[in-house]
Amino acid sequence: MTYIATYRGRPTRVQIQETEPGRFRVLLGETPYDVDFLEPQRNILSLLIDGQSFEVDVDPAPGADLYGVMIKGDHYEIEVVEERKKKLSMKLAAGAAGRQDLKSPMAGNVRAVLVQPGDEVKVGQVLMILEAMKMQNEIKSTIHGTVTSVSAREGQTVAMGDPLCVVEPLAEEG
Amino acid sequence: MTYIATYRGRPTRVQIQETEPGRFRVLLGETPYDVDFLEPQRNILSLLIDGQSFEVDVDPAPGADLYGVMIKGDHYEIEVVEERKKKLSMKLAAGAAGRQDLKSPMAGNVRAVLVQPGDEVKVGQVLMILEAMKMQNEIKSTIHGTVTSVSAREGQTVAMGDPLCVVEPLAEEG
Amino acid sequence: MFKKILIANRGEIAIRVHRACVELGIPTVAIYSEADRTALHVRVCDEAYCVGPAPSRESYLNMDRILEVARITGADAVHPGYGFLSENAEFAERCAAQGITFIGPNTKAIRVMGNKTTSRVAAAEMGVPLVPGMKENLRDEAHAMEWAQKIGLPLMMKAAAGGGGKGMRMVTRMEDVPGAFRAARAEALASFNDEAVYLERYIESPRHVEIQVLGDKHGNIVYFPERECSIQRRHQKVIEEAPSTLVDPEMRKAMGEAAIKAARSVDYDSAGTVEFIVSGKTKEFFFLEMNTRLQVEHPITEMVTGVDLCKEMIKVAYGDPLPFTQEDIHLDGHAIECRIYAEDPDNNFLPTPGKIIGLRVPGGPWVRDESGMYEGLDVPIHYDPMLSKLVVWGSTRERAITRMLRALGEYAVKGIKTTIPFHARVIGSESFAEGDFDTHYIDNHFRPADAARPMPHEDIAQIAAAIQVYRQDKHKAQHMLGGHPDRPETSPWKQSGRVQR
Amino acid sequence: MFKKILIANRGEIAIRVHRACVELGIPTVAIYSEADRTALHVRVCDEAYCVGPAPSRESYLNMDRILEVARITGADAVHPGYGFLSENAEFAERCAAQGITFIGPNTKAIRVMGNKTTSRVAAAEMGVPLVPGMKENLRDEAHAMEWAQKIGLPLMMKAAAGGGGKGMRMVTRMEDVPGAFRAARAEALASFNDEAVYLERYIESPRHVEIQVLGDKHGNIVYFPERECSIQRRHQKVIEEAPSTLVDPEMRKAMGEAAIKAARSVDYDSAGTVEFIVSGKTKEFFFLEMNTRLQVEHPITEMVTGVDLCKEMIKVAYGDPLPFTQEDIHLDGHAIECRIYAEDPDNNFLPTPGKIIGLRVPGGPWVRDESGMYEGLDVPIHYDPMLSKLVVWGSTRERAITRMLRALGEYAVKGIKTTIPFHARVIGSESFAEGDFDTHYIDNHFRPADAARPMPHEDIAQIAAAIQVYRQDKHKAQHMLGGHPDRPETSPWKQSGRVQR
Repeated sequence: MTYIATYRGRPTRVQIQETEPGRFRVLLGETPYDVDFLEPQRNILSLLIDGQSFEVDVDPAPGADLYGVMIKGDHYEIEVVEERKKKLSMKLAAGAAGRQDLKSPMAGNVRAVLVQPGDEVKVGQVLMILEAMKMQNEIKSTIHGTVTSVSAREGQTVAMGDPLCVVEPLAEEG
Repeated sequence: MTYIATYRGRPTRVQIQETEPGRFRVLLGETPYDVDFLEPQRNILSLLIDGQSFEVDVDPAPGADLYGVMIKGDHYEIEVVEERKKKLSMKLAAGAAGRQDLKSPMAGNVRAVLVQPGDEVKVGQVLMILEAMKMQNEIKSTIHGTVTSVSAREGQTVAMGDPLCVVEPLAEEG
Repeated sequence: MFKKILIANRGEIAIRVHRACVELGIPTVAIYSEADRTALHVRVCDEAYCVGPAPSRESYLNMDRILEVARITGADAVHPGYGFLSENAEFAERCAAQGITFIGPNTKAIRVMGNKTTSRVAAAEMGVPLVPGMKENLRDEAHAMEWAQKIGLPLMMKAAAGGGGKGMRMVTRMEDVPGAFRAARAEALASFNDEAVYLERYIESPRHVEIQVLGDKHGNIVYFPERECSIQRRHQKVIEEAPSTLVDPEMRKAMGEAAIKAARSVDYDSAGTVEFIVSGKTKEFFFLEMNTRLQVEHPITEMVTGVDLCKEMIKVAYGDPLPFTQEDIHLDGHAIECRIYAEDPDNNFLPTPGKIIGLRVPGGPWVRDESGMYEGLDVPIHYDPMLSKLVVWGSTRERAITRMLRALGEYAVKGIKTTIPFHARVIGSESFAEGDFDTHYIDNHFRPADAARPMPHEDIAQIAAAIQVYRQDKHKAQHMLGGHPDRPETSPWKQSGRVQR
Repeated sequence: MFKKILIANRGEIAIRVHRACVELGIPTVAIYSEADRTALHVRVCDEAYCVGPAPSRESYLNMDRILEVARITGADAVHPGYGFLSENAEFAERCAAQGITFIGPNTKAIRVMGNKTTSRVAAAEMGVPLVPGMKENLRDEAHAMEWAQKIGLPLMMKAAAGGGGKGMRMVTRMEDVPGAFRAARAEALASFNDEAVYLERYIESPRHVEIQVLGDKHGNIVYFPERECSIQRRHQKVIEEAPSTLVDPEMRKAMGEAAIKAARSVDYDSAGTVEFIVSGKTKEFFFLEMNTRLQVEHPITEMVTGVDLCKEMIKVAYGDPLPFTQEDIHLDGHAIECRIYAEDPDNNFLPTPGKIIGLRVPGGPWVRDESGMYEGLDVPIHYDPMLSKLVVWGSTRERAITRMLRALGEYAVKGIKTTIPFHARVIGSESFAEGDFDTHYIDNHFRPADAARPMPHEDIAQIAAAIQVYRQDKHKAQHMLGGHPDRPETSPWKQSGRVQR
């Protein structure tokens, strides 16, 4: 099977072949790896590669192709998609380039909604305030654009990943 | 639903009614209990009964109606069977009273088999020796009887619960 | 000794108090909010009662209900932990009126030390040095300008009822004084329902150093070696250590004796902490405030002295005299504590409530985990995000640092992000090893931009994630065809089948 | 310091050594048998190599393969832990020949102390008291009778190469001497491939007390406060504590100095333990043997002295001089260790290999868990059943006892039975609290019949089991009808669905 693994925006082709149970031959880009693979606890993996032992936590994000991977305390966000699907999704994404589809970065309460559809917002402008665990957290725009829709309501409880609002880039920046 | 819970050979009738999610009305013999029930980790239960908090581990034995229950460090072996089924199984058991159907009490290797079909054995006589974790363990007969079949072979690896041999009681003891 | 103790708190401190009670042979009563039925303290205490809905005001601050539970259960003492009702004089009085011992100091001490202005007056009267500033509250903008010129720049505008960095404003230019006055006042009103603010000198290279004290009901008070609490983020302590790299034996003795003076000013008769601000430049120390409760970071003092503060606090509340004198308290080695929060350090420390689906805690020599976590816990959104305190001891500071790094590396919390990797970066940094820092250290050294730092194992991460996807795809395909996974023993389907039969 | 250390062991001691290496900044290489691919040490070490099939002889004792791994990985030192190759002089020599440091004493020390007869001669020459007995091996039955009459009853017949209670026979009547000689000889041959046995006086109310020593390559040797190891079952230590309730400061000094004499007899230059048998009646102590390795129970000595023995052992092996002298070693408080085995205490201590499906380890103040366990581990049938060592410290023995009881109560291992409840019964007993016991204590006080003791919560146990069955029955019914469980968040089906999507 061939996948595209994307880390920090850089996609890499990953070919995987299971040579015997628990043993994998992996081609990451051009580099070959022989992997002795074990999952002793769910989503806690033990990989032996050329004698090197790695304990790897893999957290699949619900409803996405994203994986939060933890190795020796460092955190990596990796997207893994089958090569054929990836090609398809890249075409789709091209149509909506630059559009900012804001989702809640955490579970919490919507304390304040500071914009409404039609508003022009600047980079760094606070769009809404979420509260969780006694902390208030500002949700800011990362682009200069126009608010086209607002899904969050004040007082509402949101889960991580819930849609908050959409900002379309202004023409001069698209 | 009504069950028969058996502890140390003493059966007790247990009636269970779920009054709301997580709340149970239990009649144990003649004694009523209101139980606030939660299973925060699989088979680790939190019970609140009249304000008293109990953390209870429940280990279902594979392939049996037996439950190993741990409360504050003490271990209880409880058999739970639906009332109707229990009546049935008691009738069946009556036919084979006294028969000793020896099963392996642990995973291990059969180091020595000291009896063969037809042998007469005394109470406490060593029937076979199992080895695990560098320890040798003697399997003894709990009755005076005749060996009718031997399933274990020397050198064999057995799992917990695997049959070892069967001893039928001698007539004068039946 | 007490017959039964009600623990009026949640999280790790409820567990800490429960453990002390178990070791003393005292049964415990837990209280919990509707959001906390799954919390560990509910499971481990001997009894547990729900005291109201999720918001603290209706549950953990609900005095009527808590006192009713104490009455029903026959608890003869209440341990308030920290936060919630721990520094509430009214609650302490209501306990007393009901014949229940409040495990904390006398109510006068709570009242006087609970207010920054009255506490400063009390400390000053005993000759404890204060930061140059005023001992009254500001009346208006003109009054603020007058005092600003008297004390001199830089200045700090502070809320009298404050705490946790709220209602504080630094002022470096005279023309900013009126605006800072208005802003601090508004924030103080909103945060504490009390608009009183005052001015004092701003200390350069400030370090936050505090002294643990312990008094009994017979007039004995002792102090313990200092705790260094300068490693803060948003004015919240993040890492604490004992002793401080700044303090030598003479200074330790001087600070300890000053702390005892402050404690004596209110006849202190429990565990408490006198906080000082120390100039990293001049080593002068000044009284900041006194916390009339068991402090979050008390374990590091326990580790360097061998004294179980939580247990001793319960015993003195019962009326026992202190079992040791000042001469018996010795400083041995070095201890560090990391506060582990449910926050994403690579995403501006956003809170990360959610379910803990995997947990492996560090162990081995001189590692102490003070935690309210367990595998399966759903961390609620309603309360403080602190999950646990990781504490280590070492014979030297250097050994404590390497041990903390080792323990952080072993700590695996799955399902939610935590500040564990952030701690590893701070504790592992050269600047921390040098021990030369002040309260601005985190802001100056650890910018959010560090989230983009290069990572050493991106190849392994990509391989691991891709193999997981491959195995799932294969499993799904086999499942559809009615086949079996290749490694049945590691499949969750199989496992749940085994357990549930 | 060493560049890379190969850890030639498994289980908790491999983890202990790895932790010391991490704190010293030394990368580690694990070895494992085919049965141990899932073991924790394989996962946490920096590198890991399979050295053969499950049987120890073909893997953990496979010198060729282990030395090959050392060569391939460039390890410049090997830590053998305890057991396996830790007291194998041939292995130490082969390491040296390959230019690799064996982290242990010189090979002469291993050889001399590895044999009971030569070790007794060495100790006696230095003036260390021996149990009245013979310094040679028995030739035949007549020789045995002759010596039996010379020493007097009661007697102990022992294997020269023995250990762990194998090849030992107590003799209380002269006519039993020939039979005991034949039996002990046969057992010695079978167990150690060496039929040499000898006779000595049997000590009444015997206590097993041992002294930890630590030497460097520069002629310095220090001793540590004693460990009391009398709580044994089948001649295997079960519970250890430091200090001993029998030993006072003078006796401690006398035993320590005797231990140093024994160590000096072989120019001891590592961590080691001198074991004494002490008469509970007369307080006389006699040299038993010297173990030339890091001992299982070393953590209790660490807890009462603050010295990291595992780390110091590595440093002296590298050639560092001891960083402290005898005067720097102080006894502070009390420590207890419980060895937790995969055995069923209510079923004649039968081994219980199997999968650990749930784990919650104790935490909080002064609790130390030295474990090779994790949730999901399949405990193999091939090796020693020790799962972990639970260690606590307290300022007094009484506090250490209450703390151990608390910690045992928190320790939850699911899926396999362990000796945790047995430890709770022993530690919680009045006879243990009195501290007046000998090596027969467990046999005399804790009969298997105690398994039938009354249990306080049989009603709760029946209710809990019945509700679980009720919920499963209901779940099954709903599942068949296509419905959903009533509490989806606690259902394993839902959970595996969530994680796997």
